Amino acid sequence: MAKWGMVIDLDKCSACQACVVACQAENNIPNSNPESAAKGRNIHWLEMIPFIEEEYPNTQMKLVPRPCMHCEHPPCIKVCPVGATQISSEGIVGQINARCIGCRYCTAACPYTVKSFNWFKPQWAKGMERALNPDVTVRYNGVVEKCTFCHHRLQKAKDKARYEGRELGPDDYIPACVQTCPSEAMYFGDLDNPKSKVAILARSRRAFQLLEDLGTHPKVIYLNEGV
Amino acid sequence: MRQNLFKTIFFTLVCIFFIGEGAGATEQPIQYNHYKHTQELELECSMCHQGVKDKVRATIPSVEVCIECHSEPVTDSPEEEKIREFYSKGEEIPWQRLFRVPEHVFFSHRRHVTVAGIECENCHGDMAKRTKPPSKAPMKISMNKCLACHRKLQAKTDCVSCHR
Amino acid sequence: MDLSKAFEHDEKILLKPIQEANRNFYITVGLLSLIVGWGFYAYFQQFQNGLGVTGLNRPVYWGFYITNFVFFIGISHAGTLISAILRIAQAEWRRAITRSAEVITVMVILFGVASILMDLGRPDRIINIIKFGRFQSPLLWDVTSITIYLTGSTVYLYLPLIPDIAIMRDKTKKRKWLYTVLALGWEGTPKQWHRLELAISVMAILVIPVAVSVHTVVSFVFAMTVQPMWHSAIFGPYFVVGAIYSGIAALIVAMALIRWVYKLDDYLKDIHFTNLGILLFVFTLLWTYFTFAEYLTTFYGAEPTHMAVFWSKFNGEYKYEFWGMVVCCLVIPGIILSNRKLRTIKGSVFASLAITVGMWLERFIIVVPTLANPRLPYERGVYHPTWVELSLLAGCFAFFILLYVLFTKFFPIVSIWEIAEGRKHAVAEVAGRVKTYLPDTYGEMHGVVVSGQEEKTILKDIQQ
Amino acid sequence: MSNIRRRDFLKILTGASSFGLAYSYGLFPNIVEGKTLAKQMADASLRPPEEKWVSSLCQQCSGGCGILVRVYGDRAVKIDGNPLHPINRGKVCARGQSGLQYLYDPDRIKGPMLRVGERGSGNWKQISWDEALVSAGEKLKELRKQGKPNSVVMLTGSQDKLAQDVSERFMAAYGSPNLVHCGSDHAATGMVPAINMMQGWEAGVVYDIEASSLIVSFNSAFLETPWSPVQTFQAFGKFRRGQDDVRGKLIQIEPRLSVTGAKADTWVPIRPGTEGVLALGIASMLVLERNYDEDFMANRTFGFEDWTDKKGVLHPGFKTMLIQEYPISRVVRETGVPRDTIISISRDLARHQPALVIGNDADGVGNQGIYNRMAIHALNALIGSIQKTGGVLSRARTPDLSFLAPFKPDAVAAAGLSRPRVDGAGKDVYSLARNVPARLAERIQKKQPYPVEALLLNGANPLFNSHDPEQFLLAIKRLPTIISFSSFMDETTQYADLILPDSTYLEKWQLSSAHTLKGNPVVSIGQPVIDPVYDTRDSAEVLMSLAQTMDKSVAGAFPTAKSQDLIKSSMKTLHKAGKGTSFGAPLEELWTKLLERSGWKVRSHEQFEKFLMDVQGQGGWWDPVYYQWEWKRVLGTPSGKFEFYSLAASKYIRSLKSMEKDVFLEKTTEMTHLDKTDTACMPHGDPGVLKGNESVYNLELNPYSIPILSGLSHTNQAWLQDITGFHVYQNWHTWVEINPETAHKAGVHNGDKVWVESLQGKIVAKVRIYDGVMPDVINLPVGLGHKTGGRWTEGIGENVLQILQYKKEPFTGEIRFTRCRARLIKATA
Repeated sequence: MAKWGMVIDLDKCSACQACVVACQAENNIPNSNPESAAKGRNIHWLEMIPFIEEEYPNTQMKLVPRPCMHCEHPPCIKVCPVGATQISSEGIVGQINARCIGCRYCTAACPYTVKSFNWFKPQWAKGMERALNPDVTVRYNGVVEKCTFCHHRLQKAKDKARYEGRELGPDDYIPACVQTCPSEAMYFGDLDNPKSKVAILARSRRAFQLLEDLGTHPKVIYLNEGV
Repeated sequence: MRQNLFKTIFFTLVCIFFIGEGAGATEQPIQYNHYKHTQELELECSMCHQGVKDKVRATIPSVEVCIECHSEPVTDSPEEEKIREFYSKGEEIPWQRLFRVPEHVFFSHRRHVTVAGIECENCHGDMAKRTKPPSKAPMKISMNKCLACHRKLQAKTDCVSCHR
Repeated sequence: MDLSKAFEHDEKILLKPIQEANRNFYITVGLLSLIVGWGFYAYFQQFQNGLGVTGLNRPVYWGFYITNFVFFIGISHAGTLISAILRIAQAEWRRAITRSAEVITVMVILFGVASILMDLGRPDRIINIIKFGRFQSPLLWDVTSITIYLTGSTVYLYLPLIPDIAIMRDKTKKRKWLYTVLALGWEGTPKQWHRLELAISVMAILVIPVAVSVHTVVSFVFAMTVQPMWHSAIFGPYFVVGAIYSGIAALIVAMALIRWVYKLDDYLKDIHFTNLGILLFVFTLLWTYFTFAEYLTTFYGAEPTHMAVFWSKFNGEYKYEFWGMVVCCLVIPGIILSNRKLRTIKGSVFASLAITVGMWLERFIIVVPTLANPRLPYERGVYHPTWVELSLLAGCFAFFILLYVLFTKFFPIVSIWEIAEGRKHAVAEVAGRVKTYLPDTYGEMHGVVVSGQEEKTILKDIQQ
Repeated sequence: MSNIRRRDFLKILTGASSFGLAYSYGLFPNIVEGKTLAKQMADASLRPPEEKWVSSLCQQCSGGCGILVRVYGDRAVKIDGNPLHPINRGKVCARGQSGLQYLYDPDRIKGPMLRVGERGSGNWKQISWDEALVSAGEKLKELRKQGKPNSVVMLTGSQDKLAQDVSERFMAAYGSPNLVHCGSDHAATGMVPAINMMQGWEAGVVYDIEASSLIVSFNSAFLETPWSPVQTFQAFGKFRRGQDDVRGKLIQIEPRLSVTGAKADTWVPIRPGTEGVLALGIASMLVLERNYDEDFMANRTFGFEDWTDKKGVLHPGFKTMLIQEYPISRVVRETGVPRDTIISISRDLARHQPALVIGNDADGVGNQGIYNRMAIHALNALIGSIQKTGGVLSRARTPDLSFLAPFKPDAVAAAGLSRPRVDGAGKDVYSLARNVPARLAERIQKKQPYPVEALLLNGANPLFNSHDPEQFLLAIKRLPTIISFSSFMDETTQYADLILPDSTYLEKWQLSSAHTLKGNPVVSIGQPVIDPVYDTRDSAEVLMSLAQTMDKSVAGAFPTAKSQDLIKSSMKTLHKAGKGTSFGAPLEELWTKLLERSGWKVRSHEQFEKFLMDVQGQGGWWDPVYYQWEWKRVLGTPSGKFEFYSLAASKYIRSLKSMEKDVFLEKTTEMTHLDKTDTACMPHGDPGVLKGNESVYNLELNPYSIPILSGLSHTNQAWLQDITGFHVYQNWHTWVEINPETAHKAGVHNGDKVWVESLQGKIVAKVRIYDGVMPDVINLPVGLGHKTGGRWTEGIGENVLQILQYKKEPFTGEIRFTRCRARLIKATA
């Protein structure tokens, strides 16, 4: 069984945020506005996070694109009282927002703060709903949502592959962020297949994970900057 | 006195229940006879529901599909005439959908019908044998039913396999 | 014959609040209802528009509601636990206070549960907890545990009420049908008494582990995550101690109010306040010990993510709340309760009020700063409650007080039969019990029978 | 009794059922699941709509990326890159992704509109296209009849090649010389004039980032405001990890730690505006340590060593100047960069080959003048990176794309065209300039050289981005006619009399000509992806239909009014050129070069129809063959060499009248050993303007473009507004980046609102304490502060350009905004 994972090469990443916008466009994430932004309520499944280290003049800024880590041991899943967030046998941590009761325990338990909550009913300005992706649900008021590695693409890819009577190829399924990444800093694939590009890169000595010591075993692996 | 109160409440609830149910009944624009088409004429389901085998969605036939056979009267049923009426007006027949999975469910017909070889009856009940359009889906589709079958056939039961 | 007169007197005094209602009562109820109504309006706003009307945000996903939840569940330990412990310990001074304590428990749990409901983004889907409940989630432990506790406490409140309800059925004219139904055909036969006492003692024993579990489980909601300053092993006992601490404080305040409003000075005496005051002081020290242990561990470990939370409490965004908590929970009660001269009714009520506020702040300080300082970099410390949250806080408190007030109008807030029982049997029983504590007396050793009168004298000597 | 009971019963029944109904009919609209949207999608599922991917062209900036748009029924639902396109190879940047928000923007102008009431009052009447075209046509015809077609001025902004060419042809046929390109005053040309001075090549250069092993970037946020974002990012990825065993090293020299700085290996903070001095300091180190490319100096450069002109006057060489004027001590003092850093950068440049020195980007707020840029570019020559793989490559010529045969203007037009331009470009002091939009306001007001009667706004918005919007407003307020083609109610369009809204790029045909970072020419075709969302029309087609209503000679210039036809004929011209191929078709570079050298024309497609089909379907044409050593083309200077001493500049200065010359030289920086005329022809440190009382205005203001919004013609896109200042957690508002030390001195805290005041004015900004800025310098982002234009841009932030100082560039008369002195005042309430 495949274990889907992502490798992000920070050395190649130019922090252009194409992935961030691609994610918004692909997954029907509602627009933010000045009010929601001021209150810290913007929804981003994928965000560019600045880690600023050291003081002037030795300032170092590390810019890290941060999707859901799709942990192998996700802290969010253990705490959900209704099973609205679960990990699939292929390692994708999904959010079933039709079942979610909006208690926000998972958001509070996630050490990476990747989950978002719909504080209001998501709104689209008149006419803008035409840009909605027909493959992805529009969420409701009061539920939690999160990065799903664009698993609707997996559903479609698998459907197509099965129908055509073949195995899922390595390029059949990639999330929107990886597809758009201009500097090709993001890789996506099967971590369980030792020959896959991601698996090879994940063994690199530059590889690290966010908050590794928590034992969450993220399936998003970063490659550090530098030689 | 108190007994009456309980009776009232009970009655009200029953009323609401039925009103609610009544609203769900669907009236089709044409009294389509599935039995005649599928059993007597032995037509394939996919002849009209053209997506069944190779598309994600089965699709409800458009008027062009009907008119292929019914451009000239085949029977003396007054219902048949309606097809040509719609066609001549250039309108689609306003069929009402009975089977509907919620928006957050990904369901592919080709995967179930072609790849897994599931019979139509498993989900659609005796639809093919109905002589009149039913007012409700002959079989209710629920997640439990999906799961029961998936477990039986040892198919995936991951939430994200179907939910999007 | 003295006794029966005393009984009559007791009944007259204790039933008075039920039979009479003056203008002040209606004003109070009216005012409280207004606040409650406002609270309902606020909730309606939230229900209709979504949780966005609150000040919550990302990453501070939990705020006032969860604070209130923890706080109210904490207060609920006032009643059942204390009364059960006192009952089991056969502390005779309990008789006048158990009822008021148990009522607090039942009423306040309702608001604990309500706070959780208010916090839900989709309250209409609450049934999912039953349909799809997963026992892996600490939140479901909470649901289970609180439900059991609520049921247990209600039964535990109801059982000792039965004889009193029977008295009201027999003595009052108002709402006779209600009391008839509720009295469950109580006749006061020895068999019934025997069964009642058995039931009460069984419940008293059962309820203690449930009560402890409830707050332990509440703490688990936080401790089971890996978040800085939540992921702590002592959170269970820490929360239980805090709960009892705030519970006793709430009880003292409630008792003082009852005593003042219904003029029950003869029933709720100084000794009750003194005893509870001493108990409160013990818990002040216990709470301080736990708090110290908790913060020292964090400080000494000095993990950066933990320290971010630590400093935001000590010296950052939440310093006023933190130091307010220290003043309210440690300094004020410490000074007042450790000093015999200050440990008067007024003093202990003041200390209790401070503790109530302080413990609310403590809950806030546990919930919010951790969320406001996540492990990954974020814009930090931005949580300001809106009018909706404040209204709902006020509404909850008002509703709680309202229910409490109404309870006192329907049922005697001091147990009539327990007082009577105390008058009838307790003195002798205690004397007998005390005797068993002592080394065998000369008389017994030598087969001399001590008369009842002599026994009393001995007892007096001992007491002095 | 029974009566009462019945009534009770009815009451309860009505009450309960009405609640039930109310609930289901949406008394609680927000708790009932997103019905309308869900329904929209479900309805489509009865018979799911056709789904297809349509290739088109991204026009969010001028980078020229090819896109594929997912079209679901009649809706465009996703934009992705066209994998065959040689510029972006299947990738798109954030701006490109956000194109759908541009297309479906609810605040677009939804149909032609006629002003009713006062100018600028915002009262409009919706009219039909027929009425609108008649109304516009009448006015233009009238002016032509009066014999003053030259009184019509058209301002163009960032447009695709098709629209631009149609505009030019229209103006020529109509008879007005006044087609003024004014994308924005500051974003004009970047490095081009400097490179033109030194290399004599106008088409500009590209930086071969991907093959380079060291990049030294001078205040050039090339990862944020690049020339062509996607290919720059792609090249950056390859620069870092794409080469065998080499990891490209990036040194970023800039006053603020930008995103590029954050991605760099070394960030060198420098005093704003002194980049040129540092570049010369590094150059002088290279010279002193003899680390420069001696071969290249000897064979391909002019003015490195001292030289004597025809008259026998001795001129100092670049080498002499460096040693005399830029000793390291001076450089350290002026730039604030430590001595060791300067030495190590110069040795890095010598050690790493190929290396690349990048100057200011095209869309910066222009901290640097032409001399600084020349100084920076001179480094490329010193290390021999001119026209070298991994160095600076000049853009190859794009073949002729003209779509229509040349035409002959009639008498009226010829007379009009012979008049001088309103902005005076191409004459006198502005002889080297093509457009001088900065002079428009003044000249229109003074009615020089003749009064302007009509203004056509075709993609330009001078009321937002010119250096003095107030003057501009005064100038245009009294104009008799203003016609706007804008699709948005921007600041200038507000004052129009007639709006003929343009379609967005996803709704019309376009053509773009761009270059890869290896210098190959690329021509992309954009086709309409969906029918226009609103009642808008392609402005090129509108111009053509306007032309057709006029005199025969004007109408004759446009035999068609369809953009698609023009593209077809344009492709025919391209096909005739017999070079290159459609995207995706293989072409062997070496073999082709061999054939071409022996005079063959290598056509990938013999048949035009097949060519057209492929080019349209795949998204465009390109020529993968690049000739690297065409020195004649690359070095088009009078000397035919790379000029450290610009002979063109010298010629220009000599051509000036003595008064003008004095004025010109007065602005030139004073040097100790160098004569002023010589200085004006050579790269040197140009500190720029820095006015203001130092004791009052105690801070230096360093403006920069917001990466995500730079190059956008329109900023009403919530997705982009949302991620503007992510490095300081700020969006939807103008922020000011302050060093913690400075903030402490000024007594301001994170999130405070402050006034930032300069001599020019003041704006409100939110304080963001940031360790990536020098003490006593504050950074202000440019790009926000629109007054109109839609809900996600109107009143969001402040227009920082308002408080900046500006300077006219020598030679071209361009306006460039510069840093200035400023101070912070706490805003109370």
